[in-house]
Amino acid sequence: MEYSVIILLLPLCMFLFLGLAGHKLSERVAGILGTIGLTVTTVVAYMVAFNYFTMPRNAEGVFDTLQPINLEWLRFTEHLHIDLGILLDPISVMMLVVITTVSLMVHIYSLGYMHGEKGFQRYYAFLSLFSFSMLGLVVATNIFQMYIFWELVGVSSYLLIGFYYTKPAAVSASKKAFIVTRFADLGFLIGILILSFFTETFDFQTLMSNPSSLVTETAGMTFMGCSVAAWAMALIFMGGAGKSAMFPLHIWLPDAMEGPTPVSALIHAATMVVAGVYLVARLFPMYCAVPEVLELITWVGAITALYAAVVACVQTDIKRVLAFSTISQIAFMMVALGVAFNTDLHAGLGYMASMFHLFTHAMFKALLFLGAGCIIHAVHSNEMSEMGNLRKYMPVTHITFLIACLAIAGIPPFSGFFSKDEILTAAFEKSAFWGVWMTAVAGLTAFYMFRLYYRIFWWSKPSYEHHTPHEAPMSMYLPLVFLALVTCVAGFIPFGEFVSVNGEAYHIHLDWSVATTSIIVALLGIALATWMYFSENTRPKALADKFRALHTAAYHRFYMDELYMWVTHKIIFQRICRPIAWFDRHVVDGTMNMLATVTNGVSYGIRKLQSGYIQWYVWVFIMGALLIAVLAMCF
Amino acid sequence: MEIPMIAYLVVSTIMFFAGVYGFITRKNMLAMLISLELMLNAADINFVVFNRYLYPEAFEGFFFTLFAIGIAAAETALAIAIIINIFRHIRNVEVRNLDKMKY
Amino acid sequence: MNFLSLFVLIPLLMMLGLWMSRDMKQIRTVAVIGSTLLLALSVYTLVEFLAERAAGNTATMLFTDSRMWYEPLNIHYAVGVDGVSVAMLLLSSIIVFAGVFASWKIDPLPKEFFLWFMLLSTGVFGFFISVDLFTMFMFYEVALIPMYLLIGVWGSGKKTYSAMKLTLMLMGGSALLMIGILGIYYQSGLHSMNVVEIAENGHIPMNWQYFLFPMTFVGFGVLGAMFPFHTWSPDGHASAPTAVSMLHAGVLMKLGGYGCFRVAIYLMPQAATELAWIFLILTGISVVYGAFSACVQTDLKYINAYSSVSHCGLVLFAILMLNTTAMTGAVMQMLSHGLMTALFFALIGMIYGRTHTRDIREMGGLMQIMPFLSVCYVIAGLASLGLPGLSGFVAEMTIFVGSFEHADIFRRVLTIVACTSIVITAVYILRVVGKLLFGAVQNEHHRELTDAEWWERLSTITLIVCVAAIGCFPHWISDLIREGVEPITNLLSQAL
Amino acid sequence: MDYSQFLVMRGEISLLVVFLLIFLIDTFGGQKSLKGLSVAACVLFGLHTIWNIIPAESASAFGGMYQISPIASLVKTVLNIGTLIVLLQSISWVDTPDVKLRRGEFYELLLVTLFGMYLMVSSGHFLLFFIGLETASLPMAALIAINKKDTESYEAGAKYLFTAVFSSALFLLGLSFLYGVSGTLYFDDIAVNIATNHTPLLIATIAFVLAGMGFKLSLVPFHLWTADVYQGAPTQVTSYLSVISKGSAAFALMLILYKVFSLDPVVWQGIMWALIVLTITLGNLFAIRQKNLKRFLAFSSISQAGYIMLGIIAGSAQGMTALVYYVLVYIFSNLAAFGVISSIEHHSGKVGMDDYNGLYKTNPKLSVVMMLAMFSLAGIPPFAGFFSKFFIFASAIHSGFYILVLIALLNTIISLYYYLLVVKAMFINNENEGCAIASFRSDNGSRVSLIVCVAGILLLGIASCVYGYFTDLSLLGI
Repeated sequence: MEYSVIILLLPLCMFLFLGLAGHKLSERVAGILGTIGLTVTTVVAYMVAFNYFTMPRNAEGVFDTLQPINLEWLRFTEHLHIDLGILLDPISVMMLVVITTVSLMVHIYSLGYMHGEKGFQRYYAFLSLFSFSMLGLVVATNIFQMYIFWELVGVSSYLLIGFYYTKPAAVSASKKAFIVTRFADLGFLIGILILSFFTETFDFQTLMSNPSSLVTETAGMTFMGCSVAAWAMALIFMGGAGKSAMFPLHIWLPDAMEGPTPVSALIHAATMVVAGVYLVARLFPMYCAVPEVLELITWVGAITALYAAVVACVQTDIKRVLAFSTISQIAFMMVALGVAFNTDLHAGLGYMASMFHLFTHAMFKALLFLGAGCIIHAVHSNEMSEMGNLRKYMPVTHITFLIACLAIAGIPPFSGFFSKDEILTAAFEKSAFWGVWMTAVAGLTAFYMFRLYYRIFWWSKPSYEHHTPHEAPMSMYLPLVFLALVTCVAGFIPFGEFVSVNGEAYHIHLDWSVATTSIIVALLGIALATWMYFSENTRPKALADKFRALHTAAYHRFYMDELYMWVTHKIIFQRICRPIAWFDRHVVDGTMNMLATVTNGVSYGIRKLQSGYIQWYVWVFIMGALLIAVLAMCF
Repeated sequence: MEIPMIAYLVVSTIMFFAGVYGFITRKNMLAMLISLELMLNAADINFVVFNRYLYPEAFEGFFFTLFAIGIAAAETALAIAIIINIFRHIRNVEVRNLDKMKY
Repeated sequence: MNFLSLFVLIPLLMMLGLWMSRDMKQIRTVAVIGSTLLLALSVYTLVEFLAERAAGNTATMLFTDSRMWYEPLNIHYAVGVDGVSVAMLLLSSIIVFAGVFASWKIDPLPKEFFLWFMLLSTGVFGFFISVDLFTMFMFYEVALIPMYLLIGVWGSGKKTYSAMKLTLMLMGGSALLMIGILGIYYQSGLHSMNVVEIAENGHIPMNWQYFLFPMTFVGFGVLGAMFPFHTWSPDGHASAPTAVSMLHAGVLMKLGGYGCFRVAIYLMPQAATELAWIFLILTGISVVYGAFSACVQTDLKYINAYSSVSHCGLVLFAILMLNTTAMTGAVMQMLSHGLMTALFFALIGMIYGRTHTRDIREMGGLMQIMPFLSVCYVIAGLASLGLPGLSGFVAEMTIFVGSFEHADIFRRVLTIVACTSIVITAVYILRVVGKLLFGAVQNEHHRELTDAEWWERLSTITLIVCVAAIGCFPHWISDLIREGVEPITNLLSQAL
Repeated sequence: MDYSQFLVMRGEISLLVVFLLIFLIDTFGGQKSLKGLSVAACVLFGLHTIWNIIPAESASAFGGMYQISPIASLVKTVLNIGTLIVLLQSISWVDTPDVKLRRGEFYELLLVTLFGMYLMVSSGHFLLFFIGLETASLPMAALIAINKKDTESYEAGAKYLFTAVFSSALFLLGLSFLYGVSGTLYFDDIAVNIATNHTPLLIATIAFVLAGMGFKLSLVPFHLWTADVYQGAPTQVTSYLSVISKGSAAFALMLILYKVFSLDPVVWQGIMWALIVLTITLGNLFAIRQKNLKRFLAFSSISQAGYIMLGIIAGSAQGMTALVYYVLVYIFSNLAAFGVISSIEHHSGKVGMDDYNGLYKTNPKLSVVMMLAMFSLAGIPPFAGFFSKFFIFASAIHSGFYILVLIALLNTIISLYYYLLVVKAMFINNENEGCAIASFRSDNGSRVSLIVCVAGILLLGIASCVYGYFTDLSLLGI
């Protein structure tokens, strides 16, 4: 399937073209060009997916892993070399579909949303850059290629978050996002170094062919109590955790909402933030070889899920709510991977589940964000307090948004229900503890989503006297409708047929005990939300007052940002950078200057030798001569 | 009765360092000049004595002494000339006045 | 006559031409023609070199030519290039080319400026082509001295102080170097100054190596901004005029790395393996140290100077890892740092020329005022924080992978420490970009300022293209360098 | 006695001829011919230089009292070149009212001192050597004090004379001991005789001889007269003193040490080691703070003497070559500097370093020459100074004086500092209001001399043949 290279090249060319010549084009032309480019990419991606999944399975009943292209890019040693290529296997193909779809929707949507914005062309150039890097990331044939595109998505997200570069908030948000993820990538890099040193390869297929190679190579080697293999995989996971905004590296994601809303939909909801999940899934067999790391992943995921859900319950900025819900949902996927303890078809259910959830979540979360975009577009504000009763004004948005909310809350027959159900099943299979935990979080999810929904579309009727909100233009609500449809039907895709932990076909069957509990919990959550937010009342306030401490803490995201601020500014800047700079100027440089000063001082001190009196000169003369004579005699 | 060589050498050495001492301590340039003469002549005495006592077969030392004396004379003449010139300007021959240039 | 000698000849002829030229126009013509010729020549060298290698010529040095110069001491004027020097020549000519355009409107005394500038480049080129210790050392000092007047006359700020400091410190380095070179000459027992000869047949006694290696390494290390001998660099760069900062940070500091690599390690591999750890610690310090210091600077040039300390520290660090990959990475880092730091200084010079301040607290929102320069600055920044697709990434990754090849925990930990610099780099680069280019316009007077002129565009675009070229297609350059590095690593493996 | 022996003294004789001719013109020539005296002197001396340009073969005359070797006659040629340059530079100076009347004496005394140096460098016997030494130094005192009206001039003269005589007295004492120890004053015989007995007396001798020569070379601690004398003497005389007499003394010292004390170099190498370190370091330290350029160059020349000594301490043919080469380069560099100083002093009467501020704006050519001279003195490539320094260091390293060379090299940093101060004044500093040196056109004599110097500075290093030639000659033995 060599033609799959088009999927990468087209967005790249589009980026270069728009980036270099964009400012010469008119907005509309640039936008249309970008969209067309991506449409073609999407079509190609679908063709690839179709051809791939209609391929006959091989002897083990697995879809072959294809490498249509793999070129050596940079050679380090005879074993280690970075290749650039395309790897097609179930998950990468699935990701191709997801990314292209959402990206296309966002391209179309942005035609309306970004209309008239300064730097429209630049915006499309960056979108193409992002699509290119994200696609490159998922089809990476080796871990270093993945790292390369990993960095590229980081940068394009930096550029897009900071799109409104005159807004200080946006600038600092973009900076934060980049640096936090960069810090995580440091772990990723070191992980790669360790991994590649022991396994002597970057290549995924070689790695997968013998997943336990790392463990065997590093047998017996430990560092600070943990085995080196565990260190390597944990550090790699750290990279993933950074991109996927796992606790405690999540702090950049909420701020990233400073970017244009479609960008949030594309990057910070659907695609880039799931890269971490994808990374873990990609290396899943190796993670299975080091169960302690899987344990770690589960814990991180579970804590993140709970934390984000709780915080989401009290945020008032609708995009923040969505951001935290995103974090929570990705945590679900992480947990799913964590609880899948080995690669046999049944025990590895969580793998399939998380991929499935990744797929569905991408759709409905993009839908939510785009919907939120429409609302913001209409109300010109992110604050809930500015909203309410919007269902009258924007019916399409309302319906699609409701569908998405039901999906994420896990109400059948919407897609979210199926995927989340699989996750919960997997969790329960690992242990009841995780199962209960995640179910509770699911309940919270339902609650805060409907809180959001009611606050936007019902609640009271604030006075829109200055202007009445109106439905978004067609370019904006068409994507909504499309995504809503997908959300409705996606659940019925036989996902397990395509993607499963070891590639063999897996028939999804609902575990009704789990399903019913989760539905009930979800309904409870919704009910509570309805009770509190259906129409304007004082219950929320009363409740907030009741749990004042919890509420404020949650409202301030449990002071994580403050903590980071303190560490970076008070510790790193004040306690490390400044002293070092001072040391450099005053000690190191001071020494050099001191040498000069001393020399000068000496030359001033001895000037009296040149007294100007002959007799002194002669005195020195004779003394010198005699001294020399005496010394020479001594030696 | 033969005077031992060492006696001459002692004398000459004393002369030399007397010259040095004088040169360093005298305020008057003429006195310094005289001290210089002492030093030169001390060296000359050495030559003569060594020649006479140690190497009587050749006259190298004697000749050297003659030349040295001649040179000493020339040097004195020159020194006197300069001292006179100095006297013309500053009306005395105090060496401590020669300190315009220092440090 | 070997065509490599043209690298020395052309600048000299340019100096002649400049000396005879009357007005600004002629001066510029001479400068442009000359630098273009140099660029063409270095490209030609590259092509010829690759052709030779393709033809299977496996000699250590190609295009060698050796003329007896000082019979009694057996000093030759000996030239020759291997992969590394070809890369360096390419770098130098690119930066000279860009530098000429960056100093298009130099004032006062344009003629003298270009004269000194060309003397400087003569030294640089001569250093890179020569394989004879004496000529190498001579060209090295030829390259150092013009700095004094270039900074002193055309510089800004406390220029005389920094110029003097820079010159004296570098001279201190070359004093140690001279001892080293003479020692090598007399101890190798060959009565030869030819580097290759000494490396292949010379036997410097071990006890002498212990004395001579530090001399040579520190001697070059001073120019390579090795901690704690780097303090000339911030002041020097801050005061130097644009083109000089470009050439100095871009090429001259590379003389240090190249020298350590070509003289210190190549000729004394045993001592290198024995003593590497000391200098590894020092360079490791300067990598992190420079980055941290850069975080709190407010003067654009200081920020860059410190980042140069960090990056050049990485070069020496990698050289001291003494294996093929790391050394290849080191040379690539020289290339990439040379290009991007030159780009940085060019841009800073252009911005300074407009705003007349380098204090980031007094500037802001330049993106709205001078988009071209700002975009270039962002690109330079991304290159410097190691964005894939730009040169920095390739070099750094090669270095890290190479350095990690060592099995001992000491080097591993140092490598990891060095890795952290990529995060710190990101911090200070984004800090500058955020403060300087984004946000609201700080000073309303800046609104009238204009964007880049054509010559400025030309010089920046040249550099950007090269940075991107290395970043996107690193394969050929790394192979080119590797084959230059291999002889040295072979010697090292014998030494072990 | 056959008079053909005199033919060996070709150089001395032709010098004497020049001297006599000038003497005749001076005494019997009318006022008119006196005008042309300076030019005549240059022409005659130029002829003399060319006449002696081909080095003589090794030979000895008068029973080995006078010995000539190729390298020695090469040294004479080097001195000739230097003297010629000095004469060129002094053309305009001798017409100034103060020295106008004593114009002739200037040339005569100058040539006599040169004659003395000739004797020093080619003597085989201490008598001749001593005569040469005195002939070289006594008229020098007269030269220094030649400007009767100038108080600094006679003060300098007095200081020089008294110190000179004192040192020669010490030298004489040393010689007397040597005579006592060895029983002869022929260099070669002494070397043979003292080989057997190492008395403390001998060591004292070495010390005193070194002291006597150290005076002429102005080695620390025998250097204190230098600064005052250089400052007080007329610039032309200063330049002559700083290069010619230093150069000859350096070679003469080497002659003695190699020929007389060659058999146990360890003793004098130890002494020299200390002397060199002291000389270079103190010279530099004093030079840093000098504001008067003549005084400044005095101290710089002290430290340069230290570098020259490195060639002696090496104690090898290579060292000899390096030394002579160094002297040659040093002559060109230093005379370039002095040429600029003297012509500026001649036109504006300024010798302060601060007066040179912004000189490049007014007198670009002169300041470029000055800069070249400074770079060459500091040993910056591609100027000749770099090569001479390199070779002299190489010779010292070859004999194993690593630490000594390291100290010397670290001192070059200090020296670079103060040489750069001059460059800074001329190129970087802004001219001081009002009292800036006006631009002028210096006279032809100094122009020619400066051109020669610059040519020397630029070409000596690149043209390796010079050094090769010196090596060939020095390999023929001293």
